[in-house]
Amino acid sequence: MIVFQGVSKIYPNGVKALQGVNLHISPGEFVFIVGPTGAGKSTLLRMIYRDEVPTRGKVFVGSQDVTRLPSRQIPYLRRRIGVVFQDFKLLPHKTAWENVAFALHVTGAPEEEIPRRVGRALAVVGLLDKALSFPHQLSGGEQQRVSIARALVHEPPILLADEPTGNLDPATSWEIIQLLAAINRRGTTVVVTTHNKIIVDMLRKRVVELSEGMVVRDQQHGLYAQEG
Amino acid sequence: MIVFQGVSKIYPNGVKALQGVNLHISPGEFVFIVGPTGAGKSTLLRMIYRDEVPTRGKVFVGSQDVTRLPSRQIPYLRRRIGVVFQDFKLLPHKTAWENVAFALHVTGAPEEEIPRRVGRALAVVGLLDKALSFPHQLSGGEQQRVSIARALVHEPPILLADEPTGNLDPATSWEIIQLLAAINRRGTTVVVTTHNKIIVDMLRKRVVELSEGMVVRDQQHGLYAQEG
Amino acid sequence: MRKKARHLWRTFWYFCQEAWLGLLRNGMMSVAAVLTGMVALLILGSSLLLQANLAYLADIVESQVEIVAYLRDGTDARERTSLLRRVERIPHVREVRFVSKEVALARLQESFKNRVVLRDLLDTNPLPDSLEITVHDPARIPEVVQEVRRVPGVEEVTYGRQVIDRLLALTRTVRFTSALGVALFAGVAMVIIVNTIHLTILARRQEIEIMKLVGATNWFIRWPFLLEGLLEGFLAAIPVIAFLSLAYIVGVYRLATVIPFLPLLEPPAILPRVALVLVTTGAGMGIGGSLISLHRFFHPKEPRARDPLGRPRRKPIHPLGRLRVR
Amino acid sequence: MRKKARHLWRTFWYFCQEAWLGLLRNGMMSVAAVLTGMVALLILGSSLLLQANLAYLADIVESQVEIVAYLRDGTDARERTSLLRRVERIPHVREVRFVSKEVALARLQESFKNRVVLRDLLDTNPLPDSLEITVHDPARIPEVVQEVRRVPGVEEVTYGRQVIDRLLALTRTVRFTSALGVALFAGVAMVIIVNTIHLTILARRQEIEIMKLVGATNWFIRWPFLLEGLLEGFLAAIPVIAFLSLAYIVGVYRLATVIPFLPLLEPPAILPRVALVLVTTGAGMGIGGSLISLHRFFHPKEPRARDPLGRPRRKPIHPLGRLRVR
Ligand SMILES: Nc1ncnc2c1ncn2[C@@H]1O[C@H](COP(=O)(O)OP(=O)(O)OP(=O)(O)O)[C@@H](O)[C@H]1O
Ligand SMILES: Nc1ncnc2c1ncn2[C@@H]1O[C@H](COP(=O)(O)OP(=O)(O)OP(=O)(O)O)[C@@H](O)[C@H]1O
Ligand SMILES: [Mg+2]
Ligand SMILES: [Mg+2]
Repeated sequence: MIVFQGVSKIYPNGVKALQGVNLHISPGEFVFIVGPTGAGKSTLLRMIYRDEVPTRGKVFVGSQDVTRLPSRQIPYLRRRIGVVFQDFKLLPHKTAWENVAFALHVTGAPEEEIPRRVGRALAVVGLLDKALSFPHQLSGGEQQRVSIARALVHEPPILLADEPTGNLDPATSWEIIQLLAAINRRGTTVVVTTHNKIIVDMLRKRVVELSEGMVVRDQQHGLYAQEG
Repeated sequence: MIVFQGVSKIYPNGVKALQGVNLHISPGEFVFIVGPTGAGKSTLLRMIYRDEVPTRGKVFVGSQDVTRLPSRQIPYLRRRIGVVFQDFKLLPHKTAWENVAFALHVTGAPEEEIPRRVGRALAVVGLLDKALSFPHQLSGGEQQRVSIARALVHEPPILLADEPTGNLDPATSWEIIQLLAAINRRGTTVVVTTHNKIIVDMLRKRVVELSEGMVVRDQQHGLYAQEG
Repeated sequence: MRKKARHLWRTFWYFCQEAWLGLLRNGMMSVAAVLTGMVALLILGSSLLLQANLAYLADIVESQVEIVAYLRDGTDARERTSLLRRVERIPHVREVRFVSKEVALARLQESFKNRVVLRDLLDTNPLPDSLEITVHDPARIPEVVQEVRRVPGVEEVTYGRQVIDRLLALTRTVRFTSALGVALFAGVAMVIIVNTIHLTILARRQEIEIMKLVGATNWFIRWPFLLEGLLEGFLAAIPVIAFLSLAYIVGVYRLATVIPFLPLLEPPAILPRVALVLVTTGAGMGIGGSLISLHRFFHPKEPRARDPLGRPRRKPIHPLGRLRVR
Repeated sequence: MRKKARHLWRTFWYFCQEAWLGLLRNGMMSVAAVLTGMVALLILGSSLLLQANLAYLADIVESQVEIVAYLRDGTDARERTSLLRRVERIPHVREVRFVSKEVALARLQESFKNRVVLRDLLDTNPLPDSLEITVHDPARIPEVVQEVRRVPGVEEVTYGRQVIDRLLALTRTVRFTSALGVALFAGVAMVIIVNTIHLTILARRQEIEIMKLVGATNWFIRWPFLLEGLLEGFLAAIPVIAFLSLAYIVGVYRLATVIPFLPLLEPPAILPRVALVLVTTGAGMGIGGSLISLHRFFHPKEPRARDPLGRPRRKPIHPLGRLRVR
């Protein structure tokens, strides 16, 4: 469960990125966040994994108010939230397997559990056969799958994706969104920001539209743009 | 005039980015380069402004073989080619005006000519009224216009754009492409790589499709994907 | 429990490897940090050795401070006795000992051990008879000296105060100038370490960003850098300790043969202490440098919100690339 | 033409501003570079002064090398004449001069000017009569000395060779140890400068990338960094020159009053030369550091195409962020 209660964010330079946002995302939902550039979509996601704190308002993840989280607790919050980026953020010298395992190593997961968990995450994204490839040996879509596997390896209840298809061609984009939908069907809450009209219009999931930091539309089975 | 003669590019890691590409772009043309990720689109553009040299083959810009260009000459080649990037590449501490003027300063343009030339470039992109704004005070589309103005300030005969709309919403993307088309109508050769199906299909300009480093389609008034 | 220990050990081992890699990656810069650190520690170590010995010398001299009254040549036994009585009656005097010229020569001979045989060199004994006077309170020495001077038959009076004062002044000078040198070079070494670590952090920026994103704790991220600084500190301290120990042992041996009566601290009495100080200082420099660097990286200064011309400006990307993920 | 000059001047001014900004941006690191550079130049400068004076001393001594034969006490005038004849007949001897004990004393008195009056101190003249013998070829001195020793009436023979040899050996030692010190600290200073400039380059990476993209020439991009290094070199050299000049002038003055017959180079004769060497070395260190740094940045090493396990790997992003635009 993700809840925004009257959240505003004013950056130190005076930019009002979010203004009085109220939002309730239930466990297991699939939500698109859309809106023009600078509408505050990325800012909204960053609040969830505590990369930014709101200037006003509260953000709950589960029953926890993340705006009040002591900074020592942030890593544990992040292990419950998988994040996928537009630019993949893979380490170029590590294989797909190592890139996923890295997320477990650095959180101090027990060594003997790692192979099983990495294997499962790669299986979910359908990349077990490319486990030993380096990023440059993978197509853009495959690289994005690796980064999704990494986001999933802690088996988080929540998956956030900030423009995961911005650098991909239409076919590959579609493939990635299908994957996110499949992950969602297994019970994971998925929040995706995107500019990709075609995809939003095809999927007809819940759409939250931001404009100048405000929620201007929150629609079940919505389209990229307001109908009519 | 841009000519590729049997150009192949194999990166030091063995990746074959381009294979036997032949291409002829006449002065004043507008060309879309499309293709899946990793097809070699960016590599192709980089050859034109000599950021990469082909492993085999020749690349002509005007009547000059840029693969044979001594490195002292590269800056002068680049002053004849404007380049626009997906991520704008603007300096955050400089105003729109200063960002454009910077390109003249660092190429040693005569001080007294700079205001006139910067003014003209900003006028072309329709941003004279925002000349004193900093990048963060501009929308994504406006920032991309500044970077186009900077690419135009040397009044180059050629303008290259590598996914100039990748981070923009559909409305803004359309606006940028319209601008590029307008610049093209004034006589500048424009080459644009993109994944944006909607835009390519609307404009119906020449489309060159790459796949695995090879030109698989070169079509006047083409669509994003092969018809039929 | 055993599993937990193995896990901790593996993690520690991972940190060490990362630290070592960081050190190698920065190559020349690490060498510069270690070399400058060595200069700082070398100054610190030699000054500590010098100071300790000067203090030891001053101590010994002070404990032995006594007034020596040289007697006029040819004083006979009776004169001598009355003289002794008179001196003994002077206030504050604790003890008076008579040292005949023969005893004085024998003592001098003893201090040369057998390297020089004085009797072969000297036909006559040039030393005078003397009285050695101790007092209850060293502060009273000047008064007593005044009195002793007035006793007939006393030719000259000396006492060790000046020597001590000069020794103490010398110790102060050594301490001051060396502190200056140590501070200078330790400062430079720290600055270099700060920047070495900074370069390591920059080189791993991407990795660190991902680590933070996937939920690694801050300390997990920091440890390798702290160890890298620590390692540089140790690498500076160890050769300095080895060099100074050797030099001190050889030096003490040589000096003892040349100036036999100079009291010097035995190597085992001073070297372990100096080594400890050097290792601690080296480690402190290293860890301090790392901490400063880590602090600068994890808590970059908020840039001014306006540019030099007073126009508002965007929160800039930190010039050395701060992480966007906090 | 005038316009062109103004344009050049503006460009140069722009470079200087950028260099200065770079220096400030790196704050502590620049200070470290300058301080270490100062240590290197201080060692270099003092060693140059010492060497020049030792060489000067050796020169003077060498030009004056002559054999002095001290005569047995109480040689009378006739013996003296025959003695002189005999010595004159020894091969290679050019000239023989007789110096009476009175003349010797007068000469000694003269070297003290009027600060010490020898006649007041000495009851008798302790100096012997002597012969001063010059030879045609300094290399023959040992042979001649052998011969002179055999002449009856000659008590002792000395000559300056040993002094010169010792002076030259000393000069060599000074040169060697100081070269070591200079090399060490200049090396460290260079490494720090390399990395200071590197940090500046990194901080401006974005700007440099754009400059290259819009067609700035490489030299236009490089100049500010070269100037930054040069500035660091100058900032190290200038205080060292000031300090050494002052110290030398005062030192020469003091030494001249204490050891009046010691030949020392006059400050105006040596200081300009040393200052020139120091400025050149400082500038060299600075520019050298910048060039290395620029070279590393503009021509990053091609990474190995395979990773440690022999698997092919992607051309990695240079750890310190190489530019993609060439
Ligand atoms: N760290 C920051 N400091 C200051 N202002 C910021 C910062 N990050 C974002 N902003 C500003 O806040 C506003 C919202 O930014 P945000 O990145 O959330 O928009 P977005 O909807 O994700 O846009 P896009 O579609 O371009 O990614 C913008 O005006 C942006 O310039
Ligand atoms: N500097 C490089 N070193 C090694 N391989 C590279 C380099 N740059 C690109 N490649 C590889 O060359 C191939 C073509 O890359 P290029 O960037 O030209 O593709 P693209 O068509 O622009 O893809 P995208 O749509 O994702 O931008 C890819 O497989 C890529 O991994
Ligand atoms: Mg965004
Ligand atoms: Mg590309």
